[in-house]
Amino acid sequence: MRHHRVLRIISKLLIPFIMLFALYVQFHGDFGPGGGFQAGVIMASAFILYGLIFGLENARKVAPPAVVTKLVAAGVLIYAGTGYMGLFKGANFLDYGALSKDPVAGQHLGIMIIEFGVGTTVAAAMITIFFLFAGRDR
Amino acid sequence: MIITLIDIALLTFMGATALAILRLRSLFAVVMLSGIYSLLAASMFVALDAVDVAFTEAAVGAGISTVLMIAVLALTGERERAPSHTMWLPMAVVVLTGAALIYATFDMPAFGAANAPVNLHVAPRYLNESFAEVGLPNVVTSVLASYRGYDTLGEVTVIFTAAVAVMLLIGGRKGDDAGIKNEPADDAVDDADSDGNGDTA
Amino acid sequence: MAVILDILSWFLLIGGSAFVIIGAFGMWRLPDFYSRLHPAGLTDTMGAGLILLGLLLQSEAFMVGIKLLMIAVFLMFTSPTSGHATARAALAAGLRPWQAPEEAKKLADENDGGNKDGAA
Amino acid sequence: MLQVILDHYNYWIAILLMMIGLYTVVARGNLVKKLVGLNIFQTSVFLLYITMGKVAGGTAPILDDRFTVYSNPIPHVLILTAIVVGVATTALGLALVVRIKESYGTIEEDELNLLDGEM
Repeated sequence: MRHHRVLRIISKLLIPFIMLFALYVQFHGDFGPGGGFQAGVIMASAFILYGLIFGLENARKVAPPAVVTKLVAAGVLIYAGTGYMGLFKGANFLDYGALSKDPVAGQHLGIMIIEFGVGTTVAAAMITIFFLFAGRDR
Repeated sequence: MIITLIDIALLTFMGATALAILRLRSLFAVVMLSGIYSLLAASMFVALDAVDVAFTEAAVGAGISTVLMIAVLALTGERERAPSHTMWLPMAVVVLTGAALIYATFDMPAFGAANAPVNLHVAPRYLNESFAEVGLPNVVTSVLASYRGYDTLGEVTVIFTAAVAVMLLIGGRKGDDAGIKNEPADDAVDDADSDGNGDTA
Repeated sequence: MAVILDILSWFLLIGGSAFVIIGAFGMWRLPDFYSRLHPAGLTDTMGAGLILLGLLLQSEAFMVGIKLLMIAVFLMFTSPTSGHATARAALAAGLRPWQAPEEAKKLADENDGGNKDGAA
Repeated sequence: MLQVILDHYNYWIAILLMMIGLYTVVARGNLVKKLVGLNIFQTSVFLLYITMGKVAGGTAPILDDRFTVYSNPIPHVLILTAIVVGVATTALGLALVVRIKESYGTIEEDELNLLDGEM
């Protein structure tokens, strides 16, 4: 694997920044372009890059398939759970205005949480799909 | 004027790339060109003011879907066989459909018209009042997550379902139709039984 | 001052575009994969670099300038790496570099001579 | 005449791309090629939607004091989610292709039809 040295070093350098960028896109999506869907895809691409350069076995150690598979469902649950929170607070399903005293602050909080749920599901789904395709034996 | 030129140039590139995808036989080249096609589409979306969409298209089309397609090519082979029979019927269907659609475009509002019906219904309300109601500058995010939260919940569920379906289809070992787990299914069952009776090894 | 900046940035933008166009011509005219990597690298480094520099001179907000600088740094890391990886992959796949016909003939003759002397 | 062309050029190219995608899906036998064609079709539909939402002289729908005219955000919302859903469904299609290859040994449509006839 000596001839992959350049790739390994550069990707080791870049992967943290890709993840940081994904988090920026995730949490800055309210003010600029971005949001859960884009952030999830970018986060997944960081893991996919790791898997391509360092091999699938190492990638499976970093992101254990058992955990990632559960995260796919967890994102949807976070989203739906936020909807039910509104229901418990006496408002409609997915009405985030009820999450806080101030409706606008509640909206902001609700959007933050559900975008996080979206990002989790998208990233975990893409990583799972990549693991399954790349791990399929010929 | 410059915007129009960029528009026309990008669209022409997209058309050329799509024709090349149709004509090429090497599937590897086809997949690479489809990545370029996605990148051109993303540039086009920027020119049309849809920055969020462009962002997604660039990350998904040029990144993830190209990687997935190449992973599949490694499993299924890289050459496409030449078509065995003439393609007059599909060509006729496609030409007729395209002609009908182009005829229909003459009733569409002009490109960029501010008074087109699409731009008059709910869009002004979102643009004028979403900042007071939701408090976010990015209208796309507030519509996506707040005004149309149900829609997005459905879309996330579709992604979840697709991931589960892919797991069910190719999550097991090759030739193992019953297994849906990643670990060897038969051995796992044996181990579970033997654990009850004491260690056999 | 603003005029000087404008002129400088236009100069850089046009220079960058010229490099991109030269790169495109190179991709079209050069004979084989390995030689085509050179114009591709030209487009990535000189073309994109000069255009980013020109845009940097045009940017008014501080944040925009920082973002453009970060894109430039990112490109400086990734584009040589991707070129390297592409060339490595081609070599691993068994693609031989192209040689001009007379060069190839001369080399083949030399190799034949070597083979006569050698064991095989 | 020129005005008519400029007003409708985006629509026409979107339809042309749609038809290229449709032709690839209908006329090509290789299943991976069919999926790429389906992706072209999908992207052209996205292009049609985004084209309809563009307002001349407008800017991206991110509110700022400096701008007054914005493009229509609703097509952006619809297409943004559709793209990610699209890649998820493409992955599902590719998974089916992989299973077909493993069961039949080929992904060419006419060979698959022959094999199905023999069974």
